Amino acid sequence: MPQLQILLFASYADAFGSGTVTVSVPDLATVADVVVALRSLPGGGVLPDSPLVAVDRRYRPGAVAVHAGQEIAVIPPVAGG
Amino acid sequence: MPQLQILLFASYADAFGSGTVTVSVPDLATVADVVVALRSLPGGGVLPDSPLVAVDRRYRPGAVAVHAGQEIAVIPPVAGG
Amino acid sequence: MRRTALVATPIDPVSLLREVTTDGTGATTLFLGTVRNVNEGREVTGIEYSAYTAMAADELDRIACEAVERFDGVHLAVEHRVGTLGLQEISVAIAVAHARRSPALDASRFVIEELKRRVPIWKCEQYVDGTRHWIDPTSAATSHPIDAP
Amino acid sequence: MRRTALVATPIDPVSLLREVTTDGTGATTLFLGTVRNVNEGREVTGIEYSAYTAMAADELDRIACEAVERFDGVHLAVEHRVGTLGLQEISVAIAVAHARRSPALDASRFVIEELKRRVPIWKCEQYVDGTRHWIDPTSAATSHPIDAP
Repeated sequence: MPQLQILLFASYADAFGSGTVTVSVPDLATVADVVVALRSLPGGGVLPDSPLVAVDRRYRPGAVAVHAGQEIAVIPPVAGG
Repeated sequence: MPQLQILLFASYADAFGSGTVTVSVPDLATVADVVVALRSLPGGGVLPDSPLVAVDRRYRPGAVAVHAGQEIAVIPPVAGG
Repeated sequence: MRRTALVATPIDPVSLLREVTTDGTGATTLFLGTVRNVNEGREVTGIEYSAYTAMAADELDRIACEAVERFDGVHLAVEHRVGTLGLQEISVAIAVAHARRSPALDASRFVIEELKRRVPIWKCEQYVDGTRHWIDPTSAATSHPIDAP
Repeated sequence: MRRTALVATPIDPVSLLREVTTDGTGATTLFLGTVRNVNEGREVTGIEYSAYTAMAADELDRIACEAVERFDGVHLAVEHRVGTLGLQEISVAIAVAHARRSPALDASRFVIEELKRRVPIWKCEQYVDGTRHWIDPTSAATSHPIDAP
Protein backbone atom coordinates (compact mmCIF):
# COMPACT_ATOMS: atom_id res chain seq x y z
CA MET A 1 0.00 0.00 0.00
CA PRO A 2 1.30 3.48 -0.82
CA GLN A 3 2.31 5.66 2.09
CA LEU A 4 1.54 9.38 2.26
CA GLN A 5 2.86 12.08 4.54
CA ILE A 6 0.08 14.27 5.90
CA LEU A 7 0.55 17.73 7.42
CA LEU A 8 -1.43 18.55 10.54
CA PHE A 9 -1.87 21.87 12.33
CA ALA A 10 -3.15 23.47 15.51
CA SER A 11 -5.72 21.31 17.37
CA TYR A 12 -5.20 18.39 14.96
CA ALA A 13 -1.43 18.44 15.48
CA ASP A 14 -2.09 18.45 19.24
CA ALA A 15 -4.53 15.52 18.97
CA PHE A 16 -2.19 13.39 16.83
CA GLY A 17 0.84 14.50 18.83
CA SER A 18 2.68 15.63 15.69
CA GLY A 19 2.58 18.07 12.78
CA THR A 20 3.25 15.26 10.31
CA VAL A 21 1.91 11.71 10.22
CA THR A 22 2.32 8.92 7.68
CA VAL A 23 -0.71 6.95 6.53
CA SER A 24 -1.10 3.87 4.33
CA VAL A 25 -3.76 4.27 1.67
CA PRO A 26 -5.14 2.07 -1.13
CA ASP A 27 -3.77 2.37 -4.67
CA LEU A 28 -5.56 5.18 -6.52
CA ALA A 29 -6.39 6.78 -3.16
CA THR A 30 -8.57 9.85 -2.79
CA VAL A 31 -8.79 12.67 -0.27
CA ALA A 32 -11.56 10.68 1.45
CA ASP A 33 -9.27 7.65 1.79
CA VAL A 34 -6.69 9.83 3.53
CA VAL A 35 -9.30 10.92 6.06
CA VAL A 36 -10.37 7.29 6.70
CA ALA A 37 -6.74 6.29 7.24
CA LEU A 38 -6.10 9.20 9.60
CA ARG A 39 -9.18 8.42 11.62
CA SER A 40 -7.87 4.92 12.44
CA LEU A 41 -4.73 6.39 14.06
CA PRO A 42 -4.48 7.35 17.74
CA GLY A 43 -6.00 10.84 18.04
CA GLY A 44 -8.06 10.33 14.87
CA GLY A 45 -11.28 10.79 16.80
CA VAL A 46 -10.68 14.55 16.63
CA LEU A 47 -11.57 14.64 12.94
CA PRO A 48 -15.11 15.58 11.88
CA ASP A 49 -16.90 13.63 9.13
CA SER A 50 -15.48 15.75 6.34
CA PRO A 51 -12.53 17.80 7.48
CA LEU A 52 -11.05 20.37 5.14
CA VAL A 53 -8.22 18.88 3.11
CA ALA A 54 -5.74 20.84 1.02
CA VAL A 55 -3.69 19.28 -1.76
CA ASP A 56 -0.77 21.35 -2.94
CA ARG A 57 -2.13 24.29 -0.94
CA ARG A 58 -5.68 24.30 -2.34
CA TYR A 59 -8.82 22.94 -0.74
CA ARG A 60 -9.95 19.76 -2.48
CA PRO A 61 -13.15 17.69 -2.14
CA GLY A 62 -13.16 14.03 -1.00
CA ALA A 63 -13.29 12.47 -4.48
CA VAL A 64 -10.03 14.03 -5.68
CA ALA A 65 -7.18 11.56 -6.25
CA VAL A 66 -3.98 11.99 -4.22
CA HIS A 67 -0.53 10.52 -4.63
CA ALA A 68 2.89 10.60 -3.06
CA GLY A 69 4.86 13.75 -3.77
CA GLN A 70 1.87 16.04 -3.26
CA GLU A 71 1.66 18.33 -0.23
CA ILE A 72 -1.40 17.02 1.62
CA ALA A 73 -2.74 18.81 4.69
CA VAL A 74 -5.77 18.25 6.89
CA ILE A 75 -7.02 21.60 8.08
CA PRO A 76 -8.80 22.30 11.40
CA PRO A 77 -11.59 24.90 11.41
CA VAL A 78 -9.79 28.11 10.49
CA ALA A 79 -9.86 31.07 12.87
CA GLY A 80 -7.84 33.86 11.34
CA GLY A 81 -8.61 37.55 11.56
CA MET B 1 -47.77 90.23 6.49
CA PRO B 2 -45.14 88.69 8.77
CA GLN B 3 -41.57 88.85 7.58
CA LEU B 4 -39.14 85.96 8.02
CA GLN B 5 -35.38 85.81 7.61
CA ILE B 6 -34.28 82.80 5.62
CA LEU B 7 -30.77 81.34 5.59
CA LEU B 8 -29.37 80.22 2.23
CA PHE B 9 -26.19 78.28 1.45
CA ALA B 10 -23.91 77.20 -1.35
CA SER B 11 -25.61 77.25 -4.78
CA TYR B 12 -28.76 78.81 -3.35
CA ALA B 13 -26.81 81.64 -1.74
CA ASP B 14 -25.07 82.19 -5.10
CA ALA B 15 -28.40 82.22 -6.96
CA PHE B 16 -30.08 84.69 -4.59
CA GLY B 17 -26.87 86.70 -4.24
CA SER B 18 -26.93 86.46 -0.45
CA GLY B 19 -26.76 84.06 2.46
CA THR B 20 -29.83 85.66 4.05
CA VAL B 21 -33.03 86.91 2.47
CA THR B 22 -36.22 88.30 3.97
CA VAL B 23 -39.60 87.07 2.75
CA SER B 24 -43.15 88.14 3.47
CA VAL B 25 -45.45 85.25 4.28
CA PRO B 26 -49.16 84.89 5.19
CA ASP B 27 -50.21 84.70 8.84
CA LEU B 28 -49.94 81.12 10.12
CA ALA B 29 -47.37 80.43 7.40
CA THR B 30 -45.92 77.00 6.76
CA VAL B 31 -42.62 75.73 5.37
CA ALA B 32 -44.35 75.47 1.99
CA ASP B 33 -45.37 79.15 2.14
CA VAL B 34 -41.72 80.08 2.71
CA VAL B 35 -40.73 78.19 -0.43
CA VAL B 36 -43.48 79.91 -2.49
CA ALA B 37 -42.34 83.32 -1.24
CA LEU B 38 -38.69 82.57 -2.00
CA ARG B 39 -39.51 81.37 -5.48
CA SER B 40 -41.02 84.77 -6.36
CA LEU B 41 -37.74 86.54 -5.58
CA PRO B 42 -34.95 87.12 -8.12
CA GLY B 43 -32.96 83.89 -8.26
CA GLY B 44 -35.90 81.87 -6.97
CA GLY B 45 -35.92 79.76 -10.10
CA VAL B 46 -33.04 77.76 -8.66
CA LEU B 47 -35.35 76.07 -6.16
CA PRO B 48 -36.77 72.63 -6.97
CA ASP B 49 -40.44 71.84 -6.25
CA SER B 50 -39.76 70.72 -2.70
CA PRO B 51 -36.40 71.89 -1.47
CA LEU B 52 -35.14 70.66 1.88
CA VAL B 53 -36.06 73.10 4.62
CA ALA B 54 -34.68 73.08 8.16
CA VAL B 55 -36.40 74.80 11.06
CA ASP B 56 -34.27 75.28 14.13
CA ARG B 57 -31.66 72.97 12.59
CA ARG B 58 -33.95 70.02 11.82
CA TYR B 59 -35.44 69.06 8.48
CA ARG B 60 -39.17 69.78 8.41
CA PRO B 61 -41.90 68.88 5.87
CA GLY B 62 -43.94 71.50 4.00
CA ALA B 63 -46.97 71.45 6.29
CA VAL B 64 -45.07 72.49 9.41
CA ALA B 65 -45.90 75.98 10.74
CA VAL B 66 -43.14 78.57 10.93
CA HIS B 67 -42.90 81.88 12.72
CA ALA B 68 -40.48 84.73 13.32
CA GLY B 69 -37.75 83.94 15.80
CA GLN B 70 -37.12 80.48 14.38
CA GLU B 71 -33.95 79.70 12.46
CA ILE B 72 -35.22 78.82 8.99
CA ALA B 73 -32.88 77.55 6.28
CA VAL B 74 -33.42 76.31 2.76
CA ILE B 75 -30.92 73.59 2.01
CA PRO B 76 -29.42 72.77 -1.41
CA PRO B 77 -28.76 69.10 -2.21
CA VAL B 78 -26.15 68.11 0.34
CA ALA B 79 -22.77 66.82 -0.81
CA GLY B 80 -20.66 66.09 2.26
CA GLY B 81 -18.23 63.26 2.64
CA MET C 1 -18.04 56.74 23.46
CA ARG C 2 -19.02 58.90 20.55
CA ARG C 3 -17.53 62.17 19.36
CA THR C 4 -18.35 64.14 16.25
CA ALA C 5 -16.98 67.43 15.02
CA LEU C 6 -16.74 69.79 12.09
CA VAL C 7 -13.14 70.90 11.89
CA ALA C 8 -11.27 73.59 9.95
CA THR C 9 -7.81 72.04 10.26
CA PRO C 10 -6.34 68.80 8.86
CA ILE C 11 -7.82 65.58 10.21
CA ASP C 12 -5.49 63.11 11.96
CA PRO C 13 -7.02 59.67 11.39
CA VAL C 14 -4.59 57.92 13.73
CA SER C 15 -5.76 59.97 16.68
CA LEU C 16 -9.36 59.04 15.87
CA LEU C 17 -8.42 55.35 15.80
CA ARG C 18 -6.70 55.70 19.15
CA GLU C 19 -9.72 57.48 20.57
CA VAL C 20 -12.22 54.69 19.87
CA THR C 21 -10.05 51.74 20.87
CA THR C 22 -10.41 50.04 24.25
CA ASP C 23 -9.17 46.77 25.76
CA GLY C 24 -12.46 45.21 24.65
CA THR C 25 -11.99 46.18 20.99
CA GLY C 26 -11.76 43.26 18.59
CA ALA C 27 -12.40 45.14 15.34
CA THR C 28 -11.72 48.72 14.30
CA THR C 29 -12.73 50.33 11.04
CA LEU C 30 -11.64 53.60 9.54
CA PHE C 31 -13.30 55.30 6.59
CA LEU C 32 -11.56 58.24 4.93
CA GLY C 33 -12.97 60.48 2.24
CA THR C 34 -10.28 62.26 0.26
CA VAL C 35 -10.17 64.82 -2.53
CA ARG C 36 -9.48 63.02 -5.78
CA ASN C 37 -7.88 64.48 -8.87
CA VAL C 38 -10.67 63.77 -11.35
CA ASN C 39 -14.47 63.97 -11.09
CA GLU C 40 -16.84 63.30 -13.95
CA GLY C 41 -13.89 63.50 -16.31
CA ARG C 42 -12.70 66.94 -15.21
CA GLU C 43 -9.34 67.59 -13.61
CA VAL C 44 -9.81 68.89 -10.07
CA THR C 45 -7.33 71.11 -8.21
CA GLY C 46 -9.20 71.31 -4.93
CA ILE C 47 -12.58 71.34 -3.24
CA GLU C 48 -14.11 74.01 -1.06
CA TYR C 49 -16.30 72.46 1.60
CA SER C 50 -18.87 74.77 3.12
CA ALA C 51 -21.48 73.95 5.71
CA TYR C 52 -24.50 75.19 7.57
CA THR C 53 -22.17 74.82 10.49
CA ALA C 54 -24.51 74.68 13.47
CA MET C 55 -26.97 72.28 11.85
CA ALA C 56 -24.24 70.12 10.32
CA ALA C 57 -22.72 69.62 13.76
CA ASP C 58 -26.13 68.75 15.21
CA GLU C 59 -27.02 66.38 12.37
CA LEU C 60 -23.66 64.62 12.56
CA ASP C 61 -24.19 64.03 16.24
CA ARG C 62 -27.74 62.75 15.65
CA ILE C 63 -26.35 60.24 13.15
CA ALA C 64 -23.73 59.11 15.66
CA CYS C 65 -26.45 58.68 18.31
CA GLU C 66 -28.50 56.60 15.90
CA ALA C 67 -25.46 54.44 15.13
CA VAL C 68 -24.82 53.83 18.82
CA GLU C 69 -28.48 52.87 19.23
CA ARG C 70 -28.52 50.53 16.22
CA PHE C 71 -25.13 48.94 16.78
CA ASP C 72 -24.99 48.40 20.51
CA GLY C 73 -21.53 48.78 21.96
CA VAL C 74 -19.87 50.71 19.13
CA HIS C 75 -17.45 53.46 19.96
CA LEU C 76 -17.15 56.08 17.26
CA ALA C 77 -15.37 59.28 16.35
CA VAL C 78 -16.28 61.30 13.27
CA GLU C 79 -14.69 64.44 11.91
CA HIS C 80 -15.71 66.35 8.80
CA ARG C 81 -13.53 69.12 7.52
CA VAL C 82 -14.66 72.45 6.07
CA GLY C 83 -12.69 74.98 4.07
CA THR C 84 -10.57 74.57 0.97
CA LEU C 85 -8.86 71.20 0.59
CA GLY C 86 -6.13 70.23 -1.84
CA LEU C 87 -5.72 66.91 -3.59
CA GLN C 88 -5.58 63.90 -1.26
CA GLU C 89 -6.53 65.88 1.79
CA ILE C 90 -8.99 64.11 4.08
CA SER C 91 -12.52 65.55 4.04
CA VAL C 92 -14.10 63.06 6.42
CA ALA C 93 -12.85 60.39 8.82
CA ILE C 94 -15.04 57.84 10.59
CA ALA C 95 -13.41 55.57 13.17
CA VAL C 96 -15.48 52.80 14.75
CA ALA C 97 -14.52 50.14 17.28
CA HIS C 98 -16.46 47.17 18.60
CA ALA C 99 -15.76 43.79 20.18
CA ARG C 100 -16.89 42.12 16.92
CA ARG C 101 -16.42 42.96 13.26
CA SER C 102 -19.98 43.09 11.97
CA PRO C 103 -21.22 46.00 14.09
CA ALA C 104 -17.98 47.88 13.39
CA LEU C 105 -18.33 47.46 9.62
CA ASP C 106 -22.07 48.12 9.62
CA ALA C 107 -21.81 51.23 11.77
CA SER C 108 -19.08 52.70 9.57
CA ARG C 109 -21.21 52.26 6.47
CA PHE C 110 -24.31 53.57 8.24
CA VAL C 111 -22.53 56.77 9.27
CA ILE C 112 -21.05 57.58 5.86
CA GLU C 113 -24.33 56.84 4.03
CA GLU C 114 -26.42 58.94 6.42
CA LEU C 115 -23.82 61.71 6.42
CA LYS C 116 -23.99 61.92 2.63
CA ARG C 117 -27.77 61.92 2.72
CA ARG C 118 -28.44 64.36 5.55
CA VAL C 119 -25.59 66.55 6.76
CA PRO C 120 -25.80 70.08 5.30
CA ILE C 121 -22.35 70.30 3.78
CA TRP C 122 -21.64 71.31 0.19
CA LYS C 123 -18.65 71.03 -2.02
CA CYS C 124 -17.56 73.38 -4.73
CA GLU C 125 -15.03 71.74 -7.03
CA GLN C 126 -12.27 73.86 -8.48
CA TYR C 127 -10.87 72.89 -11.86
CA VAL C 128 -7.58 73.30 -13.67
CA ASP C 129 -9.20 75.81 -16.05
CA GLY C 130 -10.15 78.12 -13.15
CA THR C 131 -13.87 77.37 -13.13
CA ARG C 132 -15.73 75.97 -10.15
CA HIS C 133 -18.88 73.94 -9.74
CA TRP C 134 -21.26 73.09 -6.88
CA ILE C 135 -21.61 69.32 -6.69
CA ASP C 136 -25.22 68.14 -6.77
CA PRO C 137 -25.38 64.39 -6.12
CA THR C 138 -29.14 64.36 -6.77
CA SER C 139 -28.76 65.20 -10.44
CA ALA C 140 -25.84 65.82 -12.75
CA ALA C 141 -28.30 67.62 -15.06
CA THR C 142 -29.46 70.21 -12.52
CA SER C 143 -26.01 71.12 -11.21
CA HIS C 144 -24.97 74.73 -11.35
CA PRO C 145 -21.84 75.69 -13.23
CA ILE C 146 -20.39 79.00 -12.14
CA ASP C 147 -17.95 81.11 -14.07
CA ALA C 148 -14.61 81.80 -12.51
CA PRO C 149 -14.49 85.20 -10.76
CA MET D 1 -2.10 47.44 -6.81
CA ARG D 2 -2.51 44.57 -4.38
CA ARG D 3 -0.15 43.25 -1.75
CA THR D 4 -0.74 40.56 0.84
CA ALA D 5 1.58 39.14 3.46
CA LEU D 6 1.82 37.02 6.57
CA VAL D 7 4.08 38.86 8.96
CA ALA D 8 5.79 37.99 12.22
CA THR D 9 6.37 41.55 13.43
CA PRO D 10 3.92 44.31 14.45
CA ILE D 11 1.66 45.65 11.70
CA ASP D 12 1.82 49.37 10.88
CA PRO D 13 -1.64 50.30 9.58
CA VAL D 14 -0.58 53.80 8.54
CA SER D 15 1.98 52.45 6.10
CA LEU D 16 -0.71 50.21 4.58
CA LEU D 17 -3.00 53.21 4.15
CA ARG D 18 -0.20 55.16 2.47
CA GLU D 19 0.53 52.22 0.20
CA VAL D 20 -2.97 51.98 -1.33
CA THR D 21 -3.60 55.70 -1.75
CA THR D 22 -3.19 57.44 -5.11
CA ASP D 23 -4.21 60.82 -6.54
CA GLY D 24 -7.36 59.12 -7.83
CA THR D 25 -8.41 57.87 -4.40
CA GLY D 26 -11.71 59.24 -3.15
CA ALA D 27 -12.37 56.71 -0.38
CA THR D 28 -10.05 54.65 1.78
CA THR D 29 -11.06 52.01 4.29
CA LEU D 30 -9.03 50.32 6.96
CA PHE D 31 -10.10 47.24 8.88
CA LEU D 32 -8.12 46.19 11.93
CA GLY D 33 -8.56 43.03 13.95
CA THR D 34 -7.14 43.30 17.47
CA VAL D 35 -6.74 41.00 20.44
CA ARG D 36 -9.47 41.77 22.93
CA ASN D 37 -9.38 41.17 26.64
CA VAL D 38 -12.47 38.93 26.95
CA ASN D 39 -13.82 36.13 24.75
CA GLU D 40 -16.89 34.07 25.62
CA GLY D 41 -16.71 35.43 29.13
CA ARG D 42 -13.09 34.40 29.80
CA GLU D 43 -10.31 36.87 30.50
CA VAL D 44 -7.68 36.65 27.76
CA THR D 45 -4.01 37.52 28.21
CA GLY D 46 -2.90 36.92 24.63
CA ILE D 47 -3.45 34.90 21.48
CA GLU D 48 -1.02 32.70 19.66
CA TYR D 49 -1.68 32.81 15.92
CA SER D 50 -0.30 29.88 13.96
CA ALA D 51 -0.66 29.21 10.25
CA TYR D 52 -0.10 26.73 7.49
CA THR D 53 2.22 29.44 6.30
CA ALA D 54 2.70 28.62 2.62
CA MET D 55 -0.97 27.95 1.96
CA ALA D 56 -2.16 30.88 4.06
CA ALA D 57 -0.02 33.24 1.98
CA ASP D 58 -1.38 31.72 -1.25
CA GLU D 59 -4.98 31.80 -0.09
CA LEU D 60 -4.68 35.41 1.09
CA ASP D 61 -3.38 36.40 -2.31
CA ARG D 62 -6.17 34.49 -4.08
CA ILE D 63 -8.71 36.42 -2.01
CA ALA D 64 -7.04 39.71 -2.93
CA CYS D 65 -7.12 38.74 -6.62
CA GLU D 66 -10.80 37.92 -6.36
CA ALA D 67 -11.44 41.28 -4.69
CA VAL D 68 -9.63 43.13 -7.48
CA GLU D 69 -11.71 41.22 -10.02
CA ARG D 70 -15.03 41.85 -8.26
CA PHE D 71 -14.40 45.47 -7.34
CA ASP D 72 -12.73 46.92 -10.37
CA GLY D 73 -10.18 49.59 -9.58
CA VAL D 74 -9.58 48.77 -5.90
CA HIS D 75 -6.09 49.01 -4.53
CA LEU D 76 -5.50 46.84 -1.51
CA ALA D 77 -2.91 45.86 1.03
CA VAL D 78 -3.50 43.08 3.56
CA GLU D 79 -1.24 41.87 6.35
CA HIS D 80 -1.98 39.07 8.80
CA ARG D 81 0.29 38.54 11.74
CA VAL D 82 1.41 35.22 13.20
CA GLY D 83 3.05 34.50 16.55
CA THR D 84 2.03 35.43 20.06
CA LEU D 85 0.15 38.73 20.37
CA GLY D 86 -0.70 40.65 23.51
CA LEU D 87 -3.87 42.61 24.23
CA GLN D 88 -4.72 45.26 21.64
CA GLU D 89 -2.06 44.11 19.21
CA ILE D 90 -3.19 44.07 15.58
CA SER D 91 -3.72 40.59 14.12
CA VAL D 92 -4.93 41.69 10.69
CA ALA D 93 -5.03 44.94 8.71
CA ILE D 94 -6.89 45.46 5.45
CA ALA D 95 -6.43 48.77 3.62
CA VAL D 96 -8.49 49.46 0.51
CA ALA D 97 -8.64 52.53 -1.72
CA HIS D 98 -10.93 53.38 -4.63
CA ALA D 99 -12.22 56.45 -6.41
CA ARG D 100 -15.66 55.81 -4.87
CA ARG D 101 -16.80 54.62 -1.46
CA SER D 102 -18.97 51.61 -2.30
CA PRO D 103 -16.25 49.44 -3.86
CA ALA D 104 -13.86 50.42 -1.06
CA LEU D 105 -16.34 49.41 1.65
CA ASP D 106 -17.49 46.28 -0.18
CA ALA D 107 -13.97 45.07 -0.91
CA SER D 108 -12.89 45.52 2.70
CA ARG D 109 -15.81 43.43 3.92
CA PHE D 110 -15.26 40.82 1.20
CA VAL D 111 -11.62 40.36 2.19
CA ILE D 112 -12.22 39.99 5.94
CA GLU D 113 -15.16 37.59 5.45
CA GLU D 114 -13.27 35.39 2.98
CA LEU D 115 -10.15 35.51 5.11
CA LYS D 116 -12.09 34.25 8.13
CA ARG D 117 -13.69 31.51 6.04
CA ARG D 118 -10.70 30.24 4.08
CA VAL D 119 -7.24 31.25 5.22
CA PRO D 120 -5.57 28.45 7.23
CA ILE D 121 -4.71 30.39 10.36
CA TRP D 122 -5.61 29.30 13.87
CA LYS D 123 -5.67 31.05 17.17
CA CYS D 124 -4.96 29.62 20.54
CA GLU D 125 -6.26 31.86 23.31
CA GLN D 126 -4.31 32.11 26.53
CA TYR D 127 -6.20 32.85 29.71
CA VAL D 128 -5.45 34.49 33.03
CA ASP D 129 -5.62 31.06 34.76
CA GLY D 130 -2.80 29.69 32.57
CA THR D 131 -4.98 27.48 30.35
CA ARG D 132 -5.20 27.83 26.58
CA HIS D 133 -7.81 26.96 24.01
CA TRP D 134 -7.95 26.55 20.23
CA ILE D 135 -10.73 28.74 18.87
CA ASP D 136 -13.19 26.86 16.68
CA PRO D 137 -15.60 29.31 15.05
CA THR D 138 -17.62 26.45 13.54
CA SER D 139 -18.85 25.23 16.91
CA ALA D 140 -18.35 26.32 20.49
CA ALA D 141 -19.41 22.79 21.52
CA THR D 142 -16.68 20.97 19.55
CA SER D 143 -13.83 23.22 20.57
CA HIS D 144 -10.84 21.61 22.22
CA PRO D 145 -9.78 22.76 25.64
CA ILE D 146 -6.14 22.02 26.44
CA ASP D 147 -4.57 21.90 29.88
CA ALA D 148 -1.79 24.30 30.59
CA PRO D 149 1.62 22.69 30.12
